[in-house]
Amino acid sequence: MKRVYPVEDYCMGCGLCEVACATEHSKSKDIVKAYKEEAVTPRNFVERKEYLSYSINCRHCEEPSCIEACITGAVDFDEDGRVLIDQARCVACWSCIMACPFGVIKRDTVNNVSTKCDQCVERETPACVQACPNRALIYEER
Amino acid sequence: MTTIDAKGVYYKQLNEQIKEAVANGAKRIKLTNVMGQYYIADGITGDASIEIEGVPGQDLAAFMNGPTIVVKNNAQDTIGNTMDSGKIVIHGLAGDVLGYGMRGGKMHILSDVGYRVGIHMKSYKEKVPVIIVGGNAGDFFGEYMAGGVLILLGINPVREEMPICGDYLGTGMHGGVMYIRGKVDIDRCGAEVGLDKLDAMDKKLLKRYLEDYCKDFDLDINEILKEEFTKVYPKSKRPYGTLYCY
Amino acid sequence: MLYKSFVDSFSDYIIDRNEDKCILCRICERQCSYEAHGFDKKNSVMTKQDHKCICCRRCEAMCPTGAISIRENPSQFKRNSNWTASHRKNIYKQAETGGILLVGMGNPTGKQPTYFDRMLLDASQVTNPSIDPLREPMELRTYLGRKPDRLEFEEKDGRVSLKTKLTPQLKLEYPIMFSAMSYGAINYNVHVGMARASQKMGIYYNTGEGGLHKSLYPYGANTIVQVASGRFGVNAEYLNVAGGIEIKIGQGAKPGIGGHLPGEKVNEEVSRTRMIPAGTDALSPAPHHDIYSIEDLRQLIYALKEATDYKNPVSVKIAAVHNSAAIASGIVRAGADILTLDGYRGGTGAAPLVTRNNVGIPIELALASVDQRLRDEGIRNHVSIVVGGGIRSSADVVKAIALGADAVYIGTATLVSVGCTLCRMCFTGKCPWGIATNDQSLSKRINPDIAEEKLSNLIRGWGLEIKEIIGGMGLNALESMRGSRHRLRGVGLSESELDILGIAPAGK
Amino acid sequence: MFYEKDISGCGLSGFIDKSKKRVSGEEIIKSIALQHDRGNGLGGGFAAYGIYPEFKDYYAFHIMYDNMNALATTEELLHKDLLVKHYEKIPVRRTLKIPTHPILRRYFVKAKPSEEEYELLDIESLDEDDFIVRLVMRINSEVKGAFVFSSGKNMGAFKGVGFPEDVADFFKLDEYHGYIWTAHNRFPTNTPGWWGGAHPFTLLDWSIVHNGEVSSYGINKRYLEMFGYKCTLFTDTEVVTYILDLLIRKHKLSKELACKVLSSAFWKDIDNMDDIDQKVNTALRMVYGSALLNGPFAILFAYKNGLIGLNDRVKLRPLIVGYKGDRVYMSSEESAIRIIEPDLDTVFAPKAGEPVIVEFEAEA
Repeated sequence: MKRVYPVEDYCMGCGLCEVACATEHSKSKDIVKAYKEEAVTPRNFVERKEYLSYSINCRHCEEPSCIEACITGAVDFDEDGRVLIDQARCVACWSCIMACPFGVIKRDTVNNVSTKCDQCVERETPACVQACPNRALIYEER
Repeated sequence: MTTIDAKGVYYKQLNEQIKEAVANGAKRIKLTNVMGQYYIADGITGDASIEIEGVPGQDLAAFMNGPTIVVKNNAQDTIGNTMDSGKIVIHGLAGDVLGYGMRGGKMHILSDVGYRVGIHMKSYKEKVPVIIVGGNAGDFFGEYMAGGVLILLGINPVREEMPICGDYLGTGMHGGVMYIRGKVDIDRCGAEVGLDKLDAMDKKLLKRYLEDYCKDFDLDINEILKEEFTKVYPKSKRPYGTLYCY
Repeated sequence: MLYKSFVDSFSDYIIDRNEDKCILCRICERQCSYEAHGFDKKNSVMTKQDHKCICCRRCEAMCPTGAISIRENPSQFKRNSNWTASHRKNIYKQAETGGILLVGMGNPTGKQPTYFDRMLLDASQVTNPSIDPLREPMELRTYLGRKPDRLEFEEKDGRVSLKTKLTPQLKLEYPIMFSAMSYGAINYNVHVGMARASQKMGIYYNTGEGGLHKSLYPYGANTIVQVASGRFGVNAEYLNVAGGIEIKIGQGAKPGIGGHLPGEKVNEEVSRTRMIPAGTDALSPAPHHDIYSIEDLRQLIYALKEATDYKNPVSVKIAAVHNSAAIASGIVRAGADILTLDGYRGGTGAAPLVTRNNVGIPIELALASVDQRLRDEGIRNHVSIVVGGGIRSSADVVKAIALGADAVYIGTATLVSVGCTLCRMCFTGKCPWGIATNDQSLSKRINPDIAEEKLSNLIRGWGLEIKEIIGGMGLNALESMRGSRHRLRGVGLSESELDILGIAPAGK
Repeated sequence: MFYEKDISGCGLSGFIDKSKKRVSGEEIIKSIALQHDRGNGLGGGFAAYGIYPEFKDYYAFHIMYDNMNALATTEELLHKDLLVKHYEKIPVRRTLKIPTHPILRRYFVKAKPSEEEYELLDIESLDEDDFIVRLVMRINSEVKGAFVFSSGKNMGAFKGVGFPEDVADFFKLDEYHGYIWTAHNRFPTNTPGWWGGAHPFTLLDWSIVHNGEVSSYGINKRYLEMFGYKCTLFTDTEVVTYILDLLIRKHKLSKELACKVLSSAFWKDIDNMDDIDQKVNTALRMVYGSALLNGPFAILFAYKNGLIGLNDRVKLRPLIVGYKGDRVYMSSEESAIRIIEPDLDTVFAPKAGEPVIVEFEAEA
């Protein structure tokens, strides 16, 4: 399965991946509106410490703790092996957030549900990968 | 011992013969009747030792990496140019611009050296080039020095009346250290250097370098150490840091 | 003036941020290595300090909503054509510091003519046909190195073979090389990009005087290693791993002076490669201290040949100065295989402004006079001429070749292709585009994979254009263009300039 | 004075008799006349070899003069430097087709360098041929109104403004007999006809007739100037002549290798050659790249021992070769051969850059 991998050596910590993610998952798909009117939450985030930085998001694990932890069955694999959250079934118990060893599941405070990377199911290349100006995110099978 | 007679041989052929001997595994090579041939032992890597009878020409041991060279007589200019490692021992005096850009190895000279010796010597980690001059040195000794050790003894000068070192000592020096036997006149030094007494560590180092030197020339180290040395050091790693504005 | 120097009180640029578009993502703030952008957490607004802006336009490029534009400060000193604003500001700076004005890159003033722009190329019509480079063979291969005046052959077993023993040559598939920019002045990632692109395109890049990082030894066959007065990173291995060696005497941007790589740029890796301790200034003296005369140059040329068993051609690089022609003749006779001329408009990481703007001559004139002088002396074959310092496009390449160059070096164009916007602050080590910096967080901005692609594309693109141009003149091999001044015409040049360039005025 | 250059299109023809049987000029006239439409009446010329058996050891100078002044100056030079065995007007036939013509003379000479010149030649290791070449260069570049048509032994160039058949008639070429003949019909496009500008171009016994235009003229010229050649005529044919002189006479390259310089192999082909050929061809391009003739050309190159036909490396101009017994014909068009020899043994068109070299069977 293809996953998004960060390349620490060339991540310059700009955060364009976050902007791209937030916009992609907004209703308007417009950057300014998404940020100013929708209060979106990016599903990936850039870790920065001194000169180190990299963008992380859901690893779409083969044996995900989040699926095991979810009390309503809202978190599950899709047919391609992606781990997705069905937000309609999410009851905001935050079990998945606590279970995730990578800390990549976030609270969507506006809608009060868990949210995380869905690999932009409808796109050929996830938005974050396409947005990275320095090829520091790679979407590939390993 | 492989002996190569250099009489009437042009440097190109002579050096080819030397390189061939080294390639064939010769560990001790003797060059006889050397008369000013350039580039002897340039770029040679390994642990061969080369003994030279006669006066070798310019750029002796340039880019050399490992071998030991013993010159039985005087030598000319630009010895040990950008030399990497190895050892050069000269039983006489030598000319200008010795050890330019030298980055490792040792050069021991029994008597005087000319102008601009030890220019831009540099050291990196375990590689510390050392030049020890038994006689006097000309101007610009250690100019632009970026690392390594220069030791000037003044004990075997050809002309007793000349000062031990010339003018502009250590101009632009920004690394390494010099030990000079006796007093140094700060007015003859570059603006970038400071003078000091040797501390315990300096003395230890100096003794170690001199022991090796004395062995090469059969000299008495105690005699040499009788006189106080002056330490010449760079005041800054960045002598020209405030030179610019933008 | 509050907390600012006098000169900083007059901002050169103004950062315009459109608040309607700003989404407070703070990318501009993170990308600005000069801290011109900031964020006021309490009030949740972006802030800016115009006087810190160097107009690199990194923030503008990175802003996802296009909210930022950088513009020149319209506020002007009282107009004075003689005492320009820059004259006044330079004096303010020097009055405050007592230092030498330092600048990066080539001269931006444009006060001297760019002769390339005043020369036009020929094309074939009817009597000799132009050649379609897309369908027909079109050859750019170039060999750099000393050539004999004539060849001798021998016949053995009914076959003719070459008897003359040729000296080593550099084989180029395009007449373009990446010029000397040292590791240290620019960072490792850019060097990796140049090394890989050179190998891929069959050309060479020049290490500059900062040594060669060990990890780049595998690209040695496409590398020209430089030996400059500082002798940084020079040893037998370095010399032997390379395809060619260049003795740097001078540089077009700063003829006659040495170089100082500031200690800030000397990090661990740079220090290892240059073989000097980290944090020290890397000082290159103005002269090579083993070259005070032409015979000394000969001595160094042959020392390098001896150290490499005569298998590498040796180039000597000089800045284009008033009597380049005579100097060039001496260099050729001293045994150089390649002569590199670097012109007045050449770039640099750092040079005193007074030198950059006032010393040297344009490359076109130097090239023309050197090529002619060597021809007059009958020794043009003995050397290849490579020119740099102001090559901006494939047209410049063709014009340089028509004037007599064998190949060109591109430096500024190389950097521009990987993102440089010519903000000319290379010497601060804070290059926002991640090029002229060794800062770990900034140099990451160059991904060598992308750099390699861009550099290769540039060479390929220029190569295609060169083929179009020479094909249009009915030539299918670059050697027929080389020195063919007959295919150049001058526009708006004086008779003496035309005479030096050896070209006719357009229309004649 | 810059690189003004004459531009022209043309037709050419030539043949050699390998047994050195001398043939009347009538045949070559017929052949070139058939290609009348390839020219425009502004230039025609011929080179003939074996026409002066009685003076075969003397350099035959064909010289044209614009005025008596040029003649006097030149003759003074000639008498000073040369032993003039015999000289005369070049015989001409008055014809309406050639209304005006320059003063035409021929001289049969040997070199007679002064003592000073002898010393100079000796210092530079030059021989009699070099002395003659220098003299020709000097006359052409220094004496205003004088121009040397040809200067080889037992050969001569006859050329002028007009159609070639008319020029032939004017020079009475039907009365000459030679074993190599070449002819040229010229179509200059931008210069007024000038007698000196017609083909063939010659130096010593090299003569060239050339169809096409050399696009690399600029660098060819500058390259030759490095070796002391003075290109004064602004024509590409002149540079071809000098390049061949340089390569074959001075640098001692074989005719085959010289042709490989003029019309070099492509790098992609060189890359696929075996080691020996790769070295040869790479070196030729590296060292003699400035002598590559780039652009369209077909040339016939005659010299004392033979005739060579060659065209450019992508074959932009036509060239046909026909064999019949001892005769080898080369021409722009097959018909121009057929008109004088309808019954050829073989006919073929050489490939791009493939030289056809025909030399006399037994060297005398």
